[in-house]
Amino acid sequence: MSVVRPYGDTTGDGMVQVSFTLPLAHDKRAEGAALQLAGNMGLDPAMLVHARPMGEGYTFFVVYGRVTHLVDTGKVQVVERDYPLLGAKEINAVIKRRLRRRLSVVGACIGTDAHTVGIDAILNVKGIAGEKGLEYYRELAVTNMGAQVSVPELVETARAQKADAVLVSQVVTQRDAHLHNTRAMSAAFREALPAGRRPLLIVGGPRFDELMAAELGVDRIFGRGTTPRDVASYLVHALLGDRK
Amino acid sequence: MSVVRPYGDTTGDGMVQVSFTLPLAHDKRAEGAALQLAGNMGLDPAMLVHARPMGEGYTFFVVYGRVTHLVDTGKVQVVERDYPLLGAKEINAVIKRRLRRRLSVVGACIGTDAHTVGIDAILNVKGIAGEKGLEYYRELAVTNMGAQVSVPELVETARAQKADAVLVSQVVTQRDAHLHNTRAMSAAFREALPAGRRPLLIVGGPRFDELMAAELGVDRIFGRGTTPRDVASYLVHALLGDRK
Amino acid sequence: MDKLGLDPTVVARARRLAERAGAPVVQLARSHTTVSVERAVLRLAGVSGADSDGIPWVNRLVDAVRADVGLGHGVAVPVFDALAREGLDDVTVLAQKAAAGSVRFGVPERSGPAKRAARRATTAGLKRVDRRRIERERLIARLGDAPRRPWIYLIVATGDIYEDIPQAQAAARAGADVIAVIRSTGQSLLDYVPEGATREGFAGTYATQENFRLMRSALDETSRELGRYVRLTNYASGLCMPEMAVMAGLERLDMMLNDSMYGILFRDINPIRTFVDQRFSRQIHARAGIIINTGEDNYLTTADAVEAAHTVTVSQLLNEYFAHEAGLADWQLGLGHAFEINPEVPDSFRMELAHALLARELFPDAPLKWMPPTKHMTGDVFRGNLLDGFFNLAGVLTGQGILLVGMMTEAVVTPWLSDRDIALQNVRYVLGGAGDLHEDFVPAPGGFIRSRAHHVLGEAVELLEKIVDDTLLNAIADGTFGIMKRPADRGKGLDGVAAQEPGYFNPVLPAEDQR
Amino acid sequence: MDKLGLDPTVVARARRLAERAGAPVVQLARSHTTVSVERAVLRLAGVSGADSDGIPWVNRLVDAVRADVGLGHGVAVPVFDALAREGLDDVTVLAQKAAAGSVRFGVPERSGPAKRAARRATTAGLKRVDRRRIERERLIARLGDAPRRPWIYLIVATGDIYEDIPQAQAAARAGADVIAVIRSTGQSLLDYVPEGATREGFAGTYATQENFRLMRSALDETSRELGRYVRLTNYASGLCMPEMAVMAGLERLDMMLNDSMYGILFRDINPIRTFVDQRFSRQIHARAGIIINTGEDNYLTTADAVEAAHTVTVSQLLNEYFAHEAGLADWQLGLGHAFEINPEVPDSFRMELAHALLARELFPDAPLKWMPPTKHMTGDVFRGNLLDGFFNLAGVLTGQGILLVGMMTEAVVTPWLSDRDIALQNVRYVLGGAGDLHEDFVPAPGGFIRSRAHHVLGEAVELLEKIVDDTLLNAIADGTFGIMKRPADRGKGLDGVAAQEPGYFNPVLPAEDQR
Ligand code: B12
Ligand code: B12
Ligand SMILES: Cc1ncc(COP(=O)(O)O)c(C=O)c1O
Ligand SMILES: Cc1ncc(COP(=O)(O)O)c(C=O)c1O
Repeated sequence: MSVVRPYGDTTGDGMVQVSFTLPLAHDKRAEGAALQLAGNMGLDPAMLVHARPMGEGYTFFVVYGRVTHLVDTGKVQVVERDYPLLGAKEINAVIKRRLRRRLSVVGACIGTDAHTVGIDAILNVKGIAGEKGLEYYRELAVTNMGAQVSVPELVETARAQKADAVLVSQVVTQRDAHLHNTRAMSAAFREALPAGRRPLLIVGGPRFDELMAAELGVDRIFGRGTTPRDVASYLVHALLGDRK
Repeated sequence: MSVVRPYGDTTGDGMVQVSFTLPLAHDKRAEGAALQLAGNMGLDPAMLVHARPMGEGYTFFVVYGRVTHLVDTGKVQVVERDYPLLGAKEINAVIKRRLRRRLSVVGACIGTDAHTVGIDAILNVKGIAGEKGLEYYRELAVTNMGAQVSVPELVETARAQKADAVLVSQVVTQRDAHLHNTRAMSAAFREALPAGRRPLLIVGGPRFDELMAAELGVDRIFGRGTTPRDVASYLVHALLGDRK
Repeated sequence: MDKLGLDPTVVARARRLAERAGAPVVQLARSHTTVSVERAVLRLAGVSGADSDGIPWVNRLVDAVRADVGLGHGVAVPVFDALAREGLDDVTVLAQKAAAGSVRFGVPERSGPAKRAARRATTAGLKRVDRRRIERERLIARLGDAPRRPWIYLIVATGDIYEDIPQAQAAARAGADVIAVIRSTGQSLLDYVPEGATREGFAGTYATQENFRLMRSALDETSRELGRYVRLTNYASGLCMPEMAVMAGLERLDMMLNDSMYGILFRDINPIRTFVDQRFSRQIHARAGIIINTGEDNYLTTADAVEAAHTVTVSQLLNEYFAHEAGLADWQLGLGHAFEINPEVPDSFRMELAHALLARELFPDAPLKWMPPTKHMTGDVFRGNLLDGFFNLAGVLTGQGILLVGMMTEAVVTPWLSDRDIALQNVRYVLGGAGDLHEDFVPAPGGFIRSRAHHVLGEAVELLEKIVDDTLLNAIADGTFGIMKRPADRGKGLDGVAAQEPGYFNPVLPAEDQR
Repeated sequence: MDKLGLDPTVVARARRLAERAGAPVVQLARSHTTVSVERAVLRLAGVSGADSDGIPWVNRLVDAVRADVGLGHGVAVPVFDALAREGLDDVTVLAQKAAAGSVRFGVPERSGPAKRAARRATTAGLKRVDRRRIERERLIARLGDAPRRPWIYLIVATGDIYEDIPQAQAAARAGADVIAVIRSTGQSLLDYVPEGATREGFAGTYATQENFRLMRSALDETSRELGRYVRLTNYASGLCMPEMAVMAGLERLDMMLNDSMYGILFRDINPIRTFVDQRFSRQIHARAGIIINTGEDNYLTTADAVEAAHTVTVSQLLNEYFAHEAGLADWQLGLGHAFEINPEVPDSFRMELAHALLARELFPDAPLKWMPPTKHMTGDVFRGNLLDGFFNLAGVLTGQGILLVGMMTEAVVTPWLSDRDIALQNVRYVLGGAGDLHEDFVPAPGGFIRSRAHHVLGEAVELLEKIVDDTLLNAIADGTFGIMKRPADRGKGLDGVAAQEPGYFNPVLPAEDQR
């Protein structure tokens, strides 16, 4: 299928649910404003099914309705996995054969972000979703710097460890903290090392838009639900090419 | 304030929540499709925060993000109450003085709809939200025909009761049943009675768009949370004019 | 389970009162018949199909008989007498001829042969019902049953049987034990059953024999796939209640909504018509091994769930009496009640527990049908899902048998695919997370829950006393149930009722029900 | 309340073990000081404000003293000695001069006058703290207190104090009893306290004395409007823990997050630094009548809530010991725990009840802080609101003291205005609807809940035995708590620790704490 619409209970009905707050006291006019917004979002007809005043001057709305937009699956933009998903054995074998040394990976959660569960899930032996983390791979040399690592420290360690890849995690996104920190990080690497000697730059976290890699100056972005194998397979692909 | 945006936790942040199902199996492409739809709805950036496969070939999504649309409160379309809200005493007094007979009201829930709670809330003495229903007004003569009334029966009764106003309730809206039934009703009255002798036509129900009165051929639409006083005040205004 | 310490003599008294209140109505039912009862008989006798206007041949035939001799004798004798006279052996062909006006009906002096022929024909129909019942038992034995109580009961309501089917199958895969296909608005007031597969219902799908068949066979497939028997439910209600019961028996539906008063109160169907139809339909359900679901939950959508709590109890006792009288066993009584107290009322949840436990302890062997909040659901779908969670919890804590899954969009739309998924997740969380928490739920002696339950039972006994004095029909006329006032001489379908004449014959009824 | 039948000798043994495990750490704390302890002393002595780079004068002054004589004697004597020598009477002016390099510090032979002067100055500060405490008591007496337990605790986290204030007031109006202003990421690693009103935090607002003052005064206004005293909470954590405690005392905050290990485990702050800072901050909290909230809930975000349940119990016992040792009374111990079991785990809710009840019965006089689900919250906000409802119910059933309100958007964003409203509605429904349902909650003897609670307590005792043998510092280094490995010689802020020299003087500490 190439063009689809949202599905409530009948094919093609286009039904969606929306909620939001407007900074308006609750009255008919505020409800009209909510419907105007729903209309702008493409709901037609829009049913205002809930309005609740909160404090003075704010009202929360729930709106249901049919959106007029079509989804053209042919035009969907997505970062597809463009590399084969390999097993641990294969990955180790490829590195051993083609690199002839252990592949060095430096990981950190940068800035003031202290959420290590995500990066640990990728790096620590314990792993996630039943998959072991990168430390478990014999041919990967992993340095996990932990949380709240400053960009200069990271660059320094990457240099010291001769990192082939740098893995950075960012979980806090309020006021786009993750974007600022990632940009600062990639800029620092560009400044510190010439293009040929720069490690592969990878960021991850639950709220990134995977399409933004180029814009943020990194090689790849990993989002919600990433597993260590995804990352290991990508490393092999990006650093050593696909040929076995 | 004239132009506002949705409010998440900071003035002007424009944040909204959206959920919908797409008839696509869950994979990256489906997530991309969900983001495409969110984008079309004006979310930028859009964060896909939840995706859950349902059965084969359907996925449910929750998306948060900032909408780019502005709400211009100056351009809000709404049916404002354009008549004074009167007390029961006043209403009775006005009718008595100006009409010199009881004002006849016929109510019904038409079509196959059997939801009488709404129309009963307006008509029965018991009322709703602490307000007594129209039967309580000494100067109103109320005929409540109950549910599942056919349009010919309604027209017939309106004629017999010399109805000044006909009040119709419609609660079931699936496949636009309420719109079909309302159109059929107003057409029947247009056919049965000349313009001057036609009663005031009022419909009500929780899912009507109050702006559609003209389109549906009725004089007024009442939605969620209507109270008997709203209706009684409107009757006096529309049938007897505002002057006391 | 005795958590409330109810006084057994009070309970026994309540039951006796219900019997006394119900007995005159049973008398009424035994002495009348209706067009739909007679059509149901003809359906069992093998009449099927409809004319080109979609009017079923059973309707044409009953109308023809009625025009000639009235209904008071039952249609069986006139029909099988005519069949013999016309030298036909297919009753449907007779119906077609009758519709064309080429057959006359009468009551023969010697009715023996017609009676025997009628009994032969309807017995064949009843045998099919019996086979379906055995088939169900075998499938359950072979495939396995629902993995636990309460059964998880989900509705589909698209209006289109071909959208309903995949949604029902998806719901079953997602964990539903029972699927109910909601009926189109208005069907209950049709005095005939539509024919064939249908796609044009409003807020529900027409109940037709073909739709029953299609859905049952789709769910059989899914049952095999899942390794557990998925039950199917529809409605034996409205003007065609008896025929729905027959169709359900013939197509192996497993449960049917079937209340003694719902049609009266909420569809304005004539009380006498309803009670007559109800008794016959329950006799069929008894034979088919179908579980009935009663409709007390509905009262709490029009009346207040606290004030009217005892009317639910009274109605459950009446439904129980009528059901037993019609031959249903306790395991077939899905007595209804609901979580409809205004959530703003202090202690609302505790009061729900009291009411639910009262029903549980009054009817220990009945698979109670526990209905979710609807009246106090609003467009606030987040709050809605929360209320549904507490409803589920109350169900688990009080051992309800059939859990009708609530939808967060209750106040908005008939359920969406995703609503059902969210609702099932909710149920799974509560059932899985709370597990056997009922073991730790011990209403404090003299505490709020026990006192409330005792109080409601006391009010129920009082009300039953009044009903015994004043008659059930008057109580209904006065708005006792759901504040709906329904006098016995009003309402739809009264013209389809006829007093039985001496010699009334119905080949489907047991001997003691023949005049 | 004895619902679990815990063995009092096992409970007593657990307490004794915690004391033995904690004692060496208290010894460590009593024999060291830190830059922040000393800065806290100077804050009490009246040093305020910051230089043009925003570095507080207390930092400049402590750094200057340290450069000249080290920290081992405490800063009080060198500072007040210099003050007298320079003929100044404003310590802030001294700090400014010191920063300009124009003052030298030393430890005089005769320290008596300096000690007396220091004590005079800090006593003035402590008196202000005392007055704030009395003020709080009076306001509560006059305006009224939170209407019930648990207290409803809500966070604001916009990053901008001027957005926080209206949101906090709205939350209070909507029913919050306690408002917490979450801190910006990163603040805990700053070795100074920012100054003034701030608008640029990330995922939280900077904790500054001015922000404290602004928020407290806004909530005082709202308290008057509402006729009940609304409490304010912030964080005595991070590298400036002691100073935060002082600022909280001076600005009449009512509760402070203050854990003995949180900074070590989740901010990688050096263990010694943390334990020294912690003891001092608790001594101040004790005096200020502030309730502390500990951080055991956090362990369950990195470790599994079932496997690591006993580490929560162990940490609660340690926090209790440290708190008592520092002078806090039981009513000031908001010991932390959380509803973090994977909801997919069978009987998860029943297990939550077991854990919550264990804490309740182990610490009957402490106002336990009950934290909502976070780890297993997902972007499915509908499910999220449901989980929060069951969390609220567990709180009500087990008598928790401080209910931290969960948000359906936990996995998505810091709370929106509407999230808070939806969450409060949820709390109101559960508290109002379930009422005194705890009366009917009686864990079955020998049943799941009791067994689980006994089991966790047993594991806690075993773990405490191991810690006593191996030392608490080693246990922390080994990842015992929250699977975070934190060796005693690593982590941030170690360079701010100094061993006390003989004659160490701190005018704020009680006599027995002076060398
Ligand atoms: C656990 C947790 C904590 C723990 C962290 C413990 C630790 N050592 O990590 C504690 C309790 C300490 C904590 C504290 C705070 N937290 Co917190 N926390 C969470 C929580 C509950 C779960 C996060 C988590 O562990 N997820 C599980 C992991 C496995 O998922 P993940 O991180 O997405 O990682 C996966 C992918 O994203 C990807 N990935 C992630 N990183 C990387 C990197 C690479 C290279 C690759 C390839 C892949 C990858 O792979 C991982 C595996 O699939 C979330 C809420 C939630 N349910 O999401 C809030 C949350 C993240 N916290 C939040 C906040 C605000 C804070 C605080 C800042 C609050 C405060 N002001 O005090 C503090 C301070 C922390 C700081 N300085 O950063 C907010 C962030 C809001 C936002 N969007 O900006 C959240 C969303 C809660 C909320 N709604 O307010 N938190
Ligand atoms: C109570 C109820 C019933 C009761 C009705 C009892 C009765 N005698 O009325 C019973 C149990 C019988 C029932 C049955 C059904 N119901 Co029903 N029912 C509801 C319920 C729970 C509440 C409706 C209600 O009473 N609201 C309270 C009143 C006071 O509000 P109101 O109607 O909006 O009225 C106010 C205003 O709208 C306005 N107003 C309304 N009418 C008028 C008229 C005038 C002239 C004016 C001025 C104002 C006015 O003023 C009123 C007071 O403020 C809703 C769900 C919900 N929570 O909303 C579903 C709901 C309305 N039912 C629904 C359905 C589908 C059915 C059935 C068709 C299901 C089936 N297939 O069997 C049946 C059949 C009924 C039929 N033939 O119509 C759907 C409709 C879906 C849709 N949008 O199309 C709903 C939304 C539930 C759902 N999500 O599926 N139902
Ligand atoms: C007991 C009972 N019967 C029947 C119905 C269905 O109504 P109808 O007969 O109009 O299809 C319901 C609806 O919920 C019900 O509760
Ligand atoms: C006990 C405790 N202390 C402190 C904090 C806050 O961290 P920070 O010190 O980084 O502001 C938390 C966060 O939830 C906590 O639970």
